Amino acid sequence: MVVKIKAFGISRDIIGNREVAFELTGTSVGDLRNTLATQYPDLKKLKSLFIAVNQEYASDEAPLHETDEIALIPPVSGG
Amino acid sequence: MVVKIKAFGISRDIIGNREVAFELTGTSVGDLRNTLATQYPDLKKLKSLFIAVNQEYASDEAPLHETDEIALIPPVSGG
Amino acid sequence: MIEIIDKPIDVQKIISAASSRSGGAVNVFIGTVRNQTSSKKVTRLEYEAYEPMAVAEMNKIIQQADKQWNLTGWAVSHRVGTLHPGDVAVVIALSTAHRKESFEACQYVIDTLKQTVPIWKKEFFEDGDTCFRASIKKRQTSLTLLIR
Amino acid sequence: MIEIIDKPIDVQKIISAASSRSGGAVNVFIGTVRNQTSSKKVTRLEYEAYEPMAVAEMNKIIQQADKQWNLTGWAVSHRVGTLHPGDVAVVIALSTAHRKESFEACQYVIDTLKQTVPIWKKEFFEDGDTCFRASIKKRQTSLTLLIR
Repeated sequence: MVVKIKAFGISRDIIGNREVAFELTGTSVGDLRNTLATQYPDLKKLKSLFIAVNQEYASDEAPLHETDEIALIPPVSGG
Repeated sequence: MVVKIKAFGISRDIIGNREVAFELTGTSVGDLRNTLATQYPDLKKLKSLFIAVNQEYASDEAPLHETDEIALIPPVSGG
Repeated sequence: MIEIIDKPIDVQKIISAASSRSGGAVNVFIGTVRNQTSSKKVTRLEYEAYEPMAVAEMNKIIQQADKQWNLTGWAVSHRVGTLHPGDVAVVIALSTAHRKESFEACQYVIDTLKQTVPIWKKEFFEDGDTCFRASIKKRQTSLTLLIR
Repeated sequence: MIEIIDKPIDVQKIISAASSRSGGAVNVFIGTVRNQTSSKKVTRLEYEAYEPMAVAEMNKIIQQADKQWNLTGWAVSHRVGTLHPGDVAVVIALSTAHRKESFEACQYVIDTLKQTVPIWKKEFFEDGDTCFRASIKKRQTSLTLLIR
């Protein structure tokens, strides 16, 4: 399926875009994480990379759907 | 000697005056404390009563002079 | 700056006075008059200070906090006179390089101020009672009513 | 109120929004931009937020603080966009009945905000370097320079 991903902070700089569409093999957040790591190896250099689904932090087991709002959350640094 | 005493908070209400002159038998803060307790027994009902000399908290051993600025400091409640 | 004033405290002025370009964190404590004390309704308070000594004691507290937490800025303002529920009685603003220190220092300053700075509040209740807060030993509360 | 804004934060407005007649204590944390990070001079910062999620996460933090410390009022404002040294990046104001709770709750909120709320700051240094704060594993700092 095709998913759209928002990228923030340093993950946006690594991916080179604020938003990318992505052909995903698999159906879970973990599958997405693996595909991303292959395509953008620099993501593995991050201290952490959370994936939010519909504006909530999601675990690797969480399922993904084409209509989900998906976002990459590298280490936050607000405040 | 004659000392002048400023009274604040509830100690002013007990003494009935913002400032009193006082014939003191003795020469120390402790002597003053005893004389006050005899003259104004309600002072003994206070949780604490510090005596400040020249705007510093003074111990009972501290000596007193006629020119000192003496103040009664009942339990404070600022803030 | 340290001030005792008989007009409303300008909170923003106190915060600005404490802010600093080398500090990244400002902690501010604002003490306001509550409309209730132990289930009795407060109508107003009267704060009085032994002013020169109160300023000197606040200064000592700030010096101590600076020694311990390395303040990059600070300001304290305490109001005296008649206050009503909702009014601001005290503002403490401190800045430090990092946030943890700003919290610790500010809590130290307000805790110590309440113990050592010669300022007193007299509470006036809806039912006509008055009392100097926490002045009387337990079992001696009758004095509260004696002294109006 | 919880807000993410791209203009200077009105600190007094945030404090007023958090104040309450039933609370006697307001604690305010103000995070400002420091002019220095680990000995390198900062010229400006850029903050970005994943806005709807950031607001939702701040809301969760406030709900948790309210459960734990019984807030009588609260307001949080985080700025985004370009900031310079001395500018206010975040203001958290919480009121509680007593002062100890106001300190604990405010410290909890800023500590948790820094861990969970999707906001990022990119630092711009005098020497031309940039970096996303704390994003990279140790021994991978070269990425900092790779990504400008």
